[in-house]
Amino acid sequence: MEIGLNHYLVLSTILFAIGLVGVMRRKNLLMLFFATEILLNSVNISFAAISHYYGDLTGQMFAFFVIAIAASEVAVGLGLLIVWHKKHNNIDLDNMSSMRG
Amino acid sequence: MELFLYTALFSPLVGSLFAALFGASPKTKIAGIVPSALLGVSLISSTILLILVFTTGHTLHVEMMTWMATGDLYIPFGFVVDQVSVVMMMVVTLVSTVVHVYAVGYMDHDKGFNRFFSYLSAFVFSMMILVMSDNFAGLFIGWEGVGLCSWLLIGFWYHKESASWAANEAFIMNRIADLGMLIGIFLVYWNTGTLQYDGAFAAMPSLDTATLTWIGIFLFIGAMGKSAQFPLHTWLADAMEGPTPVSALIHAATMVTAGVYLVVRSSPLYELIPNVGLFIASLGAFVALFAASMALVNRDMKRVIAYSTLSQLGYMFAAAGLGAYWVALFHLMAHAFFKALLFLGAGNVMHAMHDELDPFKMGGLGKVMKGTFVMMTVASVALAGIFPLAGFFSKDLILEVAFVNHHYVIYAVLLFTAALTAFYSFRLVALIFHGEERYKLFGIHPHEAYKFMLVAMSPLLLLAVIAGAFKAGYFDMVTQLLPDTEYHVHSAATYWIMTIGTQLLVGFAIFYAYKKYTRRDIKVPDGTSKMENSFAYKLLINQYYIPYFYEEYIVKAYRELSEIFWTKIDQKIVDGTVDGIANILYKTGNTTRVMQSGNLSTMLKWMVAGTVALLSLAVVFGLAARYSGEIKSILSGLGV
Amino acid sequence: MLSPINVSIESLNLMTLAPMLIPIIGALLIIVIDLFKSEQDKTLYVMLSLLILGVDFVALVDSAGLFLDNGTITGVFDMMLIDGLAILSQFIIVGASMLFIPLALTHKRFHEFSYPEFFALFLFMIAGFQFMVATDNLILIFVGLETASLALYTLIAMHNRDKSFEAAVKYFTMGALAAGFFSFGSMVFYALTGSVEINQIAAVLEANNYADIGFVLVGVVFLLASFGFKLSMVPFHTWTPDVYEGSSAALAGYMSIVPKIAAFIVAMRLFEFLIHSGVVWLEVILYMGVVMTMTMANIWALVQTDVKRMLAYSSISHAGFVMAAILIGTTQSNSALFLYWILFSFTNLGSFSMLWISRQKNLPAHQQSDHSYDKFAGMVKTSPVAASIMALFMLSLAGLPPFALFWGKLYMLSAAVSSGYTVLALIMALNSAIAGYYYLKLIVYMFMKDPVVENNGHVYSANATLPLKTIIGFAAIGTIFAFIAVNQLLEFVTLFVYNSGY
Amino acid sequence: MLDHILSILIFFPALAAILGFVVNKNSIRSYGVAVATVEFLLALWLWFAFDSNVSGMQFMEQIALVPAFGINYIVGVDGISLFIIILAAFFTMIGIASLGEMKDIKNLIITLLFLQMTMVGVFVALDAIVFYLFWELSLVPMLYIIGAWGGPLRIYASVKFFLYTFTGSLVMLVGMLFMAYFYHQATGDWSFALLDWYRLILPESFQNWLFVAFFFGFAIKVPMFPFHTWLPYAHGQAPTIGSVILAAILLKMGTYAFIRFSLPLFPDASVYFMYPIAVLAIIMIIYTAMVAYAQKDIKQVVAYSSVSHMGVIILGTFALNVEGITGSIFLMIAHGVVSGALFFLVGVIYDRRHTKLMSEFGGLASVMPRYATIFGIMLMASVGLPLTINFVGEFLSLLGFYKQSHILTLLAGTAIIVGAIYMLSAYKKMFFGVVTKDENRNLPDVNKKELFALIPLTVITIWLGVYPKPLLEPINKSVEGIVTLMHEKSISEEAKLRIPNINKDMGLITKSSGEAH
Amino acid sequence: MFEAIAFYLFAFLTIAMFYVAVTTSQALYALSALAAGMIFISAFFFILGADFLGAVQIVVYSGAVMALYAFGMMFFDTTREVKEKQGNKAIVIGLSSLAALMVVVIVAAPIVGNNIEAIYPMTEGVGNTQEVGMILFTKYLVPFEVAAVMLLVAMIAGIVLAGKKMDLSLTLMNDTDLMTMKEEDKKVHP
Repeated sequence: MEIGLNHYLVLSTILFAIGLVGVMRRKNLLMLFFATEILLNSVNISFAAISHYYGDLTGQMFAFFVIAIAASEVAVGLGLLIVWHKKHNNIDLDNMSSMRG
Repeated sequence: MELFLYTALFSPLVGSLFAALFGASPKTKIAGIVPSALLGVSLISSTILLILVFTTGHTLHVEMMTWMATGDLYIPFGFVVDQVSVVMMMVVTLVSTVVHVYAVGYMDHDKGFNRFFSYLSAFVFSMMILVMSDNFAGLFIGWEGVGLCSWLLIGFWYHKESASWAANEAFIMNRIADLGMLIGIFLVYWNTGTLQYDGAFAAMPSLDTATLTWIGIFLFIGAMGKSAQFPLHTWLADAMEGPTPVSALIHAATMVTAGVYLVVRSSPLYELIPNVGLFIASLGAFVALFAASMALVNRDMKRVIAYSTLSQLGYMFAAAGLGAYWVALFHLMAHAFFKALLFLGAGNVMHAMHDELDPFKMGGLGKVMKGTFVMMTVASVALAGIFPLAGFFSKDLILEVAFVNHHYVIYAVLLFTAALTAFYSFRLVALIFHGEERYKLFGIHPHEAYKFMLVAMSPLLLLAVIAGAFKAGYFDMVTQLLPDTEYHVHSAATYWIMTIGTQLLVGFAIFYAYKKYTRRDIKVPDGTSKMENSFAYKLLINQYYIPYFYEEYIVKAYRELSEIFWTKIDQKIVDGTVDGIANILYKTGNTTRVMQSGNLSTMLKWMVAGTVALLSLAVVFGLAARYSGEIKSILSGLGV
Repeated sequence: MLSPINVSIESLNLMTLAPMLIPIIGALLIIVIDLFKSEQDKTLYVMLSLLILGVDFVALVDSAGLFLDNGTITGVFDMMLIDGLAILSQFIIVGASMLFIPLALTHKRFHEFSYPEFFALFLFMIAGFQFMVATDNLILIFVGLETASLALYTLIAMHNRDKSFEAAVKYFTMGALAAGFFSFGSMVFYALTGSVEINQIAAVLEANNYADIGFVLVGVVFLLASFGFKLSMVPFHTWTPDVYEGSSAALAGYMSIVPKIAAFIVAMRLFEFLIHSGVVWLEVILYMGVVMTMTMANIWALVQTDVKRMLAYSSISHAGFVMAAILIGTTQSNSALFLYWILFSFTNLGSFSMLWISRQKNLPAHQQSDHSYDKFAGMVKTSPVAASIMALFMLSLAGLPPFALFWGKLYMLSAAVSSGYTVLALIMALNSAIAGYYYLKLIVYMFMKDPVVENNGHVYSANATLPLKTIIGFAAIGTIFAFIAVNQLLEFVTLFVYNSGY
Repeated sequence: MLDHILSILIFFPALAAILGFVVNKNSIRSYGVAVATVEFLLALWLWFAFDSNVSGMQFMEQIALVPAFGINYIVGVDGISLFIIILAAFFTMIGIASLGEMKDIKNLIITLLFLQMTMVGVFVALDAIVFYLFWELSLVPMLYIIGAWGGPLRIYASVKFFLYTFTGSLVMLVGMLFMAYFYHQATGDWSFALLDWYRLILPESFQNWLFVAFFFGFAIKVPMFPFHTWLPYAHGQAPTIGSVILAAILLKMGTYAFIRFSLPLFPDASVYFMYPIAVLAIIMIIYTAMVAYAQKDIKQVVAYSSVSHMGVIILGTFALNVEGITGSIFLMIAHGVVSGALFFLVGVIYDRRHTKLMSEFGGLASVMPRYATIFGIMLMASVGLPLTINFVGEFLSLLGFYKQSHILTLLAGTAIIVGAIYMLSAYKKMFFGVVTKDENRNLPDVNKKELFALIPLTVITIWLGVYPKPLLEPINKSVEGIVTLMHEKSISEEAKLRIPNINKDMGLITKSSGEAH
Repeated sequence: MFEAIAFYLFAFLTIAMFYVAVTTSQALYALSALAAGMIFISAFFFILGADFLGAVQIVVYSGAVMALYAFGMMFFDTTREVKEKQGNKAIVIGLSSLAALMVVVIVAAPIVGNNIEAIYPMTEGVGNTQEVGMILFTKYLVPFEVAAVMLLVAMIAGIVLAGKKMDLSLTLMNDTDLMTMKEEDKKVHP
């Protein structure tokens, strides 16, 4: 049973879907950010796999930059959470709906 | 000669404007005298023109200026003085001069004295335009102008609800007819290419009969309105709300005869379509009888005379319809004199009786108002057609016309109507001037009118008596323009039998009326007598329920329909749709804005949902693309 | 063994990097200044930023000259792609930034402007956007986009009040999800074509004759979702009103212009070749998206009670309107996009600046939000000139001739009509009519209602300073006399778009 | 100066309005009157210099605006537009002069001057976009006038007025762009110039669609049934001056545009849609007249009467022959004068009593005889009495349309009946009868300022009713040009038949080189 | 065969870990699961021969990112159980599985156009890190530098947001407070 590109793509998709579940059901912002990390990571698997099967390095490059981006997002995201937490002492997004309509 | 033409035409206008200057100021005699004098000038000019036309046979045709010119349409302000119009001019100026002078006295105590003369002279001006115009559009100007003045004068005492109502009724009803006239004019223009009488009539023989018939019908519809023919007759009786001189001038002598004038003027057209002529004649005969029947029982002096006017208009139409245009015009002229006289006399009575109109409340007035009594009696005799007064020559001629043309039904109807005419005329005279002095019961002290009013009426009296004498000269003159058919009963015996028979019939009717209404036991009817409860009486006193029908089924329906149009259709449906669209948009916004709950989780869900929606569309499309061959075969298998 | 790669400096075309490097250097300069001497007044940084952007602008003019002479320039291992779209959009980005940065010179003191980091981040953000538009490599697009976005989130939060934090967090979180979508979409295209460069993707797909259409569509869906987020297309728009409301009016105005033009350029590069290759699905989806975005945003804007929020929805609607250009995909429509956006930036600059100068620090009791309609009731009585100018901007936004936006609308509608999108043109026209209502609502409040609370009009210029007024005057003149410049603009834009092959 | 007279006519009031901001509040009225008078004199000068023997455009000016897209500032005047321009200048003048005491009068006068710019602009524009520009721009001052000085529902009314018209004209804009696109297809150049478009012969199906697109814009402006419901609100709520200008000039934009755009551009479509439009016009005439009869507010009566009269104008326009079109143009002017005067008159009584409900009046004829007289004259003009200005237009319009359809003209002719019904009953309610309300007993009659507006209108009403030639002649000349153009351009058999061949070489038509494919 | 076993094993493990990460209510569990998942992903990278990527993954995620999150968790005091109000679960699950299903349906099919030529082919016998380095500093030099800028931005952002600068809001202070604050500042820093 040869593991082909499609296997990786399917895996990647499943992980992506799990990430989506997390994004949608999490109310705790910190844990919501976990889910966004899952999204990005799941795509990385595919990039690496495609790169491998095509014998092309571009995919790895992409994955590399995705990792960099994910790291930066964490920094900014945490910064925002800290500011919010300082003022409100919680990081639940349900408390965050002063603007609506 | 043009000078006389313009003088005749414009001096009433000058008079009107002169009086209008004093419109808002308190009553000044001069506002009455100057217009009257100017009308005198107009009368003199007309007379000069008449003499000119009569003696030389020349006609006068001037074009003052262009009115409208566009495309192929060219309408000037053109005036023509020919044998027909000069007769009308004479009638108009003469009667109006008399009425003006009379009104100086009659309106003496009225606040709106100045205004009155302004309107009255304006009317004469419009009437002069109507009769003198050389084209249909000019005729229409006068046509509408007299309508306007009639509106102003009927509603002269505008504080009276009934007067302003009657004014509006008259105007609107005339407008209905005017639409017909307008359509007739359009037809004339598009078929003959011109609205000038001479050009249009010259082109008509080459048109097909159907077109001509339509033209004839539409023009006659116009005439029906102005001359108050059935079914547009109701306004005339109501128009009696106006001051009596107005009734005399407008609603007896001149304006209402405009319809007859139109038919006479359009004789070249109606010559070509005898079927329409027959219809006109039949309608005329019907109206003659119809109106006379309503006059029999009416208890309003002025209305009785109005119905009699209506009846006489029927006679004129009967004559015109049968092709006897000169006869119609002759009766028009004669009728103008004696009917105006009758009305003015009635005005005197009204004054004497402090605006009381019910003849049953009068009686015996002959003793205190000798002059008026004489004049009204003469006028009634003339109306009844007793030899040798004017009515005999004109009205009996119409009977002859009907007889000679073998329209025996029309003849019979007209003959019967003649009897009725005599009866109701003398019913009136008897009730007013003879018998018990019932007015005393109401504490009224009647008095004779001003002398000069009686003097002013005297020309009419004279003409009512002698107008028949002009017949020969008149005939010679107008037949240069109108068909000169002579109407003689072939055998002399028949002629004498007819004439004398008619005279006897009329005489009997007069006698019967006198006998019935000079009795001592005449009471003011109180609705209890047997006659008053009979069906026929009720039918007649209610004018065959026609006004009731109009009010109930047309006026009310129109009002209610208008209300429905406004509140239901315009506001609810038309505007409601517009506002509805706006409201739907706004409500959609209000209901869907909950999508923007402000909750981050919801927002994320929306984003994912959007993506999934796009994905599902993509999958459907992708699958369809991939399996397009299979799908096609399945679909074809299903017979799609 | 890997052989060393020999490249000549000339072949790298390092000049292509100049416009992006200038703001980066400027940002570093600001940080360095702060390092050595802190507590400087904001005017220093504003002017410095303005100067740097000015230099950047000149560099762009230079690139434009090169482009006109030589056609599309690629550089640095074909990573940079300087074509007409890149130049035009950079003109808009830098130009709009120059117009917006003086808005920091407010009368009142606001948190963000007291820190030089704000200006540094601002310049970094501009560089990020510039990278994003000046390449067709998805990696660089992604990195540039994230650089700009991360800076932008921070700029929003730096306003330092609850609503701005909330706005930043919302924007950030959704942005993170969109980033996930972007990478997934890119991955799909990479899987299909083995390339992450748009022109090569196009070439390979063309060669395959779109054999894996389903696969392509999955990629399109994810990229569409990601750019739909940036361009705030319904239903990815939900962040827009909240973020605009949470940020300062100045920044909100900025956000309605600059990030969107960057996203438009990428969308144009990405989607137009697909549409031209006959991917009907995309056409249908874009059609629906355009119509939904215009209509729904308009409908929601109708029911707003806050002017800034209304303007947020209105800019969603405008973005939808302009999105039609990508759907139509002709030279005329792409030119119309630029023309529209240039004119739109003037008008929106003006309207948001008007809100900005009326910004109070503390809300009076009768006022629900910073810029509620009630605040502007009866404005004409106390500040007629300001009211007239505000009305002018509203009329321009509504597309009333001869004000700026009318010409953009005109040309855009014409583009739609000329390409057979008649129904779309009608829908666009009718949407303009719906939009008329909420713009009018503000005019009605200003001109026809009585003030809720009697005031002396100070509230409408509470935050005004001379530079702000100058900017507004500039915007107003630009809005009124746009018709003089339209011809030159149109010719200029068409030249660049046409020469880029779009 | 004559070379640029049209631009001066357009921009002089606008410039004056801007300078007006500087003028002191107490002197603004004199300033406004002075400016409007100068404008009116300029308009008269234009008339004086106008050559009635030329059917085409005169005093043309052209400035490139967006040449890359074929948009140019082109203005010109012919017999069709000349008198509406004069009328606009005239009404602005007497409108400002007769203004009563109002709040914020400075703003009002400045707004009126801006409005004047847009009004003149619409009627002289010969480029579709410039036309559209002024067309849309005219909404703004009117919006402000209604919204700021109007009655209790003023905001609803003004917004409705604005949005309704705006919506329609956007559809029209799409049509214009289509037209330009066709021109582009045919010739390779972009052009929005009307005279260029005149040379284009379009296939019938395109004509029909474009006609419909333009129709939306124009019909809402006219306003035609069923798009008329903004009008009663706008009139009902607007201040007197607003109603006057709206009725006298702004509504004419729609009918003018029909003649300027729809007929010559789409002759076949005009023939194709003649019957449906005529039916709409007849509904307008009868239905709105009946609605007018049901009104309780005198201003609403006049407002609905406007719609009714506009129906006759539309009918005349779609007579497609010289008589009808000339009549409809004349009726535009006539209706402008008469309905303008009627709105003035309603304003007079409103100023005194602050109510417009007819039930509040009654017997005014004895209290205010001069007022009643002028009202009476205008009433008679409104019902189309001969020798008043309205009759000439109505007569010619109906006469013209009679050529096309007998039955429909007969139905439309009921205008003269239904018009009389609502007008007379309104007059009766207000002026006849006895004075029942105490407030009415001592109402002052019209004052000098009001007479300044009313006397000239009365004079015009009668003068042009008796002697319409000075207007009819130039109008006729230009209309002949248009009808000739239409006849030559039309392609369908029916259109050739319906549109008469005047067969006069107008020297206007140069057979087009670019026919649309 | 080895590859298959490894793939399925790690696939199962990653899915399980990430599942735990998004479903558990214990923040600590979630964090640990996430970290574990990240490490398992790096295993794929190694399987696929992307050694450099694998190393970066472990360093950046399991090292930097996790440390940052752990710090954050402590700061937010979310070590205890996190209570989350759950809305409609069906929507969440439904949307996600639908999305997964759709993509899988298409992705599972083989890619038709398999004639793809590598643009930057891997060189036999050269270490992955070297290859990556080669490309990173030629073709991807610009993105690399931009990424550096991005990290700088993130750093500045983190410092600004989390630091003391945001403690006092100048936006919310009224003018008098601002004046007094200035005075005090002058006193502190004369």
